[in-house]
Amino acid sequence: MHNVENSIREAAKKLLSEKKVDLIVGYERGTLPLRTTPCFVDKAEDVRKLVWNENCDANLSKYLLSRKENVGVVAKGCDARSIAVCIFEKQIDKEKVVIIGAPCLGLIDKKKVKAKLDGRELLEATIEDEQIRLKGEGFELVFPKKDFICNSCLTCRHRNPPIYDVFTGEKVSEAEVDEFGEIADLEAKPAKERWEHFKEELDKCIRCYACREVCPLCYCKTCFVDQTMPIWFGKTNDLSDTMIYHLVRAFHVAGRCVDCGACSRACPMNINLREVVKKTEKIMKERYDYTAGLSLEKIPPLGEFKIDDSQEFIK
Amino acid sequence: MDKLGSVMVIGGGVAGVQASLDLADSNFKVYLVDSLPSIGGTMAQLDKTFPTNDCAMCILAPKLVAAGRHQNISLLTNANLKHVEGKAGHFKATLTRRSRRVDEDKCTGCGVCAQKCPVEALDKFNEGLSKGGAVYVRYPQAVPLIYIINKEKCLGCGICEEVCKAGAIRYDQKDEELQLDVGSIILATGFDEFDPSLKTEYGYGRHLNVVSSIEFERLLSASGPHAGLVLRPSDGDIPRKIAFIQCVGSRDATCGTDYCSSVCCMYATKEAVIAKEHMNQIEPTIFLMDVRAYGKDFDKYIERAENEYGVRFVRCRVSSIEEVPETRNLKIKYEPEDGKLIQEEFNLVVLTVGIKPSESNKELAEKLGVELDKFGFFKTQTFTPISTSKPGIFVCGVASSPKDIPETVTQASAASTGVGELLASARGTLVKKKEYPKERDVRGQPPRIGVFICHCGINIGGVIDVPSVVEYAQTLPNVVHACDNLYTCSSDTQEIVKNRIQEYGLNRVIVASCSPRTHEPLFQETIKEAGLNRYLFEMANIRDQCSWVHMHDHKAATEKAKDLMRMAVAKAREIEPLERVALGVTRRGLVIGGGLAGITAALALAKQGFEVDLIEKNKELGGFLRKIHYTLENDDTQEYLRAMIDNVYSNELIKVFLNSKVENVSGYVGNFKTTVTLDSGSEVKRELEHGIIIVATGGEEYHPNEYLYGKDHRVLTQLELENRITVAADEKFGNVVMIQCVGSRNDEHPYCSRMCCGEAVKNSLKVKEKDPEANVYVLFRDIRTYGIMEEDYKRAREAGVIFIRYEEENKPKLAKIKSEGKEDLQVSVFEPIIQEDIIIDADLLVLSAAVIPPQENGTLAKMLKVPLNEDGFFLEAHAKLRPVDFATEGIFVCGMAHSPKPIEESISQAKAAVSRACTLLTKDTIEAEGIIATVNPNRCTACELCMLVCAYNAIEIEETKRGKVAKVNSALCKGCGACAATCRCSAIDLKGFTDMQMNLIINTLR
Amino acid sequence: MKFNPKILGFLCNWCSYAGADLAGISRIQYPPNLRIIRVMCTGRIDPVLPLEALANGADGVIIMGCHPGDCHYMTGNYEAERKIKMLKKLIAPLGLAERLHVEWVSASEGARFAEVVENFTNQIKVLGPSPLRQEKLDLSKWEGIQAAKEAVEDFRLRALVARERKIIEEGNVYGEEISQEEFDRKMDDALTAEYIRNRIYLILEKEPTSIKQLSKRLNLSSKHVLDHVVLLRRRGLVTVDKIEDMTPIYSVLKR
Amino acid sequence: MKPAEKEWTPKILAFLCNWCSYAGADLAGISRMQYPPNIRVVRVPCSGRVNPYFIIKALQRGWDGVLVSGCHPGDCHYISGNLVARRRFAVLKDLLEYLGIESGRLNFSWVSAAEGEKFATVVKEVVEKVKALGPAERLVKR
Repeated sequence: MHNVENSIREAAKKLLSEKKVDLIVGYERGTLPLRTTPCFVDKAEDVRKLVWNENCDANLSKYLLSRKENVGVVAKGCDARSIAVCIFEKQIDKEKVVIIGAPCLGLIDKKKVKAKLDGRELLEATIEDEQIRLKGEGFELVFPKKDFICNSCLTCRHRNPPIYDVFTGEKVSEAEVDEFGEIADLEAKPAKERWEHFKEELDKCIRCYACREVCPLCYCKTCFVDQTMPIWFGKTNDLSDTMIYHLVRAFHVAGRCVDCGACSRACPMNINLREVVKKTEKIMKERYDYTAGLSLEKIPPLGEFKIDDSQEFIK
Repeated sequence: MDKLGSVMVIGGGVAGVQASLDLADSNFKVYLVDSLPSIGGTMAQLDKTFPTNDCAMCILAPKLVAAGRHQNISLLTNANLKHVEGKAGHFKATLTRRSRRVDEDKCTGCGVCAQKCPVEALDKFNEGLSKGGAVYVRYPQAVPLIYIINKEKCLGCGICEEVCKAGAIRYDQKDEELQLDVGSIILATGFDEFDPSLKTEYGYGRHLNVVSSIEFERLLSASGPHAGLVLRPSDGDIPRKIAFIQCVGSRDATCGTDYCSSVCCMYATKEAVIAKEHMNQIEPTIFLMDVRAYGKDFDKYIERAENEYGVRFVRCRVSSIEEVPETRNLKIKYEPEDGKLIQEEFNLVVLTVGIKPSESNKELAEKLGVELDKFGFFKTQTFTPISTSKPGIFVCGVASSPKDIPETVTQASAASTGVGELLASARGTLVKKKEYPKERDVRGQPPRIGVFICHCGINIGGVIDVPSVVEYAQTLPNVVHACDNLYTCSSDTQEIVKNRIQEYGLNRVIVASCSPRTHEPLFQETIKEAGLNRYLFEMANIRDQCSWVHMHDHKAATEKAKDLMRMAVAKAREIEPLERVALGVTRRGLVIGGGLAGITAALALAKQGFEVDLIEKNKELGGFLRKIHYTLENDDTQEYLRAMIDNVYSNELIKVFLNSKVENVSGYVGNFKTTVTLDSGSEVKRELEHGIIIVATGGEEYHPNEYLYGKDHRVLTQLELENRITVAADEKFGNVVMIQCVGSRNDEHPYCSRMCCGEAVKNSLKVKEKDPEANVYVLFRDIRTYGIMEEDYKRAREAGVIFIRYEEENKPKLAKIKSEGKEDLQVSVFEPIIQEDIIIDADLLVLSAAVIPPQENGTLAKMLKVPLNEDGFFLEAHAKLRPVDFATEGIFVCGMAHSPKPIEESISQAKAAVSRACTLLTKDTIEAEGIIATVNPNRCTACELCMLVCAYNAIEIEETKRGKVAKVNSALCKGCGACAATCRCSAIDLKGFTDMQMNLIINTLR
Repeated sequence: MKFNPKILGFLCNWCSYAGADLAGISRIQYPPNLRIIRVMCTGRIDPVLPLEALANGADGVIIMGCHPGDCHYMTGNYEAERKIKMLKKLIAPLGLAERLHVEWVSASEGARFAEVVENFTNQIKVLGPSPLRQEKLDLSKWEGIQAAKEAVEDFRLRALVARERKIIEEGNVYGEEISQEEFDRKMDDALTAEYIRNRIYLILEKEPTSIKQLSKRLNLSSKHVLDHVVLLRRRGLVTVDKIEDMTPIYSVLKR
Repeated sequence: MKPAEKEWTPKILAFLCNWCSYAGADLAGISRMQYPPNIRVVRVPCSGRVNPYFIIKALQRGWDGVLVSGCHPGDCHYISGNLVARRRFAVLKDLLEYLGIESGRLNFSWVSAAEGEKFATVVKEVVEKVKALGPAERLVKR
């Protein structure tokens, strides 16, 4: 991992000193354990700030939207994919961005960590040899790292960025995982039970829009829930309005969502939002054999059609 | 004598309608004459069309409606030509309009008369498979929608008069005579179907379950007698095994129909496929001689029929059909190629009837003084495929020879160009522009809605409680006036509507009556006459979709009518006047490609007074045609070409750019800008401005890799042979072996090159003519000498040319055999009838090489933003009805750029492209649609998704002060709204069907 | 048990009813099987009414009105005559035609009235009990009479019969003469067609049925049945219920 | 009769494309084919115009069912509007069903201008399906 970090710094340094970019967007250590924050480096000497670890969880593509200067960006598999989507959608200028791709080792899910701490404050955390050591006032716990990996990473098949300009470190092998296994049980349930499930889950929503703000693909100037003339759907936390908000958001990211998991991580009410958007990924895969963010040229499913597309639902 | 700017088109089928529309759209006055009471011809009877399986009525109806309400077209239905005198430029025609016994001005088409008529007559439109009244319309969507009394069947009971609230029945109406002065005449008389009872051996008329293919077409149709179920006549069962017998009345000297009807192989296959789609258990078998799938994308269709649908093709002539008395099944005896006689039982037999010249042709020919060919089609020549023997009289479609719909439509447009060339000086002299009062600006004013609710005689009023709906409408917001009318569409009510608009200061009008599809334009016209923008109008369909479909539940129907009223008011409150933007037109054309099609197009444009830039990539004009020296009719093609080229160079309006290619194209319909690079030593760039583009990039002869071509001087292509025949004085040919489909119908070029069969027949005849001792062998897969060419095929056989069929998987083989110090060419081919290899020593091996699209098509297509098909030819907007248009307005295609084709078809297409272009070039401005998409730049993120879903390339991204935003080109937008529904940001909306309006409609639920 | 026919009579107020009264005043005896309904004029007798009576098990129905030319309302009896002629044609295939009868009896013909009743009663006695009697209902005939009723309920037959006299006597709307034979041909076509269509409808109403089964039930060729079904589908009365093997099974849509 | 006892009849909102399905509905009328009166038609130029919002809003507003009908593939008056829409509808339908909305409330069909009978049949089937489901509840905003 350290060699990845070093090569990120080297690549960043090179780009900055050769004036290929004006700015590097990457991660720096956070003030709390298991945290990093996005950082912006515009001087070659500052590249030491850049870190690379299992806590680099923010999807930095959000920071590239409508940027005017030339930017180098540190990107995991999912980040690079959402960048690719944004490039296709002309929200990021391909000519102005240099993707410093790095292999992802899987992110630590702070919510999973928190659950193990039973309310105790975490003061220090170290990750070594696939183990995570958590220290605090009067306790020290050791767990296998895999217990804390984000669900989105557990089903990830693109840990190596499929699109990049510079690749740092060595490519990791991609896991053969059941991409959509997470929602299989839910799908198998009768409609009524699914309804009850989502009702319960989404009823928790307080309409803070953290999911939207963090999503690299939510770049509309005016979100549909904020629109007037007409007001299609209410902004209340009436269950119907909330359900529809999440439904439409899922529809809007259909064929674009790369399952970076940012929405779920951002949700203060701990709603498993991935459960909603994951379905869109599955629909795209099954109906149109499409996975978002793997190409800069391929037209996403909702932008094209085939004469023999599936239409079993049409009479 | 002055020329007249008016035209009489005889025949209201798809050919006549297309010709009329093109002429009317390019400022000629048109009289469209049909002997039937409504237009639509045979195509209206068809279920679906090959090779796209489009619903015929869905694609035809809009054209019929357009013709029906075109300001420059007068429909003269139920009329026959009586007498004509005069000559090109000014004909005087006398017509007889047979009485309908219905007042055309008063009939609203509501159909109560037919509902109540106590007499039943066979429905001819359904080929007698169902019944209608003695007062009827041919088909529900008939244009004009005016009823007619069949006097033969009518009892004269008087009921229709009693029930007709519009007072339209006129029992005493007489036939009337009509005089027309027209500058030109177009014959589009279509065809008759061959009467299958003449082929007695097939038992049509004796065996119930033997039907003609046109009857079967109706059986298949969703609007046919069985509403889309395929049922056999004897007992109403679905026939499991269906036999199609091809060439009934085609390629048959015994019936005097030596020609090929050109369409039957395809339409029978289509019928088989559709039957299969209706019911998968159906097993269709087609008995045929050759599979004549010579058209664009036809072979693919046949392959799908065979492999995906399981349609069985059996090559043979059927010898007899016998009925099994108990089951009424049919036993067919046939002899397939291997010679074993087989008997097979079928549940239904379809006789694929051929095309016969229209019965009326003879009489017309006499009255008009034009010549017919020996079959009774109007006679034309290779280089003038749309001209009859008499100047000023043109012909199109099947009236001149059997052809399918796209070619018919092509010829119709081409005929319109023929007229345009003749009458260019008189264009626009006989069309009147309607004047309207100045539009009242209602923007910003609160809606004042007027509601007019129609009883439609008893059609609505008999089911729905109209007064209560009126009362209800009065309670709805912004409704300031609501009333009911007996017939809202009658001319007196139109006056009432106009008066009420003034009286109540109405600024939105709602009519609750029938379908906007038929009546919206009428009411829009009315409010326009009253000074309102035509879009300030909304309809509630309380008849077709309410009273007629809930006839027995008056209460629910009334409730529904009120709901529909509320929905209409909700929308009307939000409707705004829309503008049809007028766009300027550069009255100049650009033709890309200087072959036959390009030259023809350029000359046709110039003859109508338009300047043309003609771009040719080579150093001289002529293209593919330079290599063709004669035709089957022995025309001298080179002489023709020389004359045409001379005409081009001597025409001041045409500018020729040789050694040139298109570098860049920008702009849109009416306003294109093209950069052309001239390679004359040093490169020069020229900027050209023009209103339309015609793509005529032609085709090329495939350079075979097969059969030692290029490696042995005795192996030639057909074109090379042709050259040799022309150059050589008296050559001895010896054994000439021709191999068909070299480079065609294979994996690399899966299509048929269409012209090679004709070429082979032509050249074999020529070889035989030059050297009667020569032996000519033609090795073929299917002989596709469609149409009148079939005769030449017969002529070749009679001249001793030997035709041997080979199977695709068993292609002929070529070997070099050493003997006496030289190498002989030896061709071996497996003959499927005798099931043996035949070996022929060849002195000449002639390859019928494919026609392939030029490489540059790809780049040009990208520049023009128009599509190519899988084979690399340009793909037209619609395979059937828009054969020379692209979806992108203002760009047209013709000749071999579209697909391989013989000379006369290229000429027709070129002229057709010009006709389509003239509908634009003859205008000072083009009116854009009012209902178009519009962008809210504050919301647009320029993600380009809308561009991906737009089928018309009508959206582009524009750099503005606020950054990039999408922009809709109102000249190109057709108003489908796909972009609006796709945009995540709701940054695009569709005028006339806005999000606001839709939202309000949805909110009307109570 | 001895057959005691039930006969229903529709008598016009001005002639026949008065004739019946006269028979009574004159104490002329006649069989007691007749039940009389007084109507103002035979023209008032809706074609459905006699059929309704038969359907309800009446062994005979007799209509009596004024002699030609005597009608109190000028032409009511002429209209009645044609209607009854139509009805007789309609029910002839059911063997019921002889159970329906028209006679002209004037106010002064008391004796004739008794004679007519006597004759008709005897005629019915010979015919025996109606196959539509509750106790021995012939199902196919019952279906037939229902179909006949539906047929005359409908516009088409009524419209034709209502105009028959005018057309025959005064010519049609084109001023052409139409012979009785010519008119009858059209009328007969309509009668047969409407009758069969209603039979088909009633059969299908009970249970979904195929063309071939219908053809057996109605003893008609499948081709004919199919033609009628096509029309019924066009009228929106019949639809395809399902397809069994390769045979469509039809069912009704509610009227 | 108390409102609660009043017999519930479903209300179904139908978006029909102008060129095929609306024409098919007209043909059903011209042919006098009878179908249940529960449907309210909104004419749109093309099935491609139908924004998912229309459908979702209808469900939220309390329409018991929605029908969207357009031209058969290949017949679209606007070349490919229906084909673009088909994907949109597939995704929307899958998603709504996944959330637990009864599938019978969302209906799609291709009806050509010649298929009057098919239109009537489609309406009948949709009405029956929705009747079986009862009044809309899920997603309805009260």
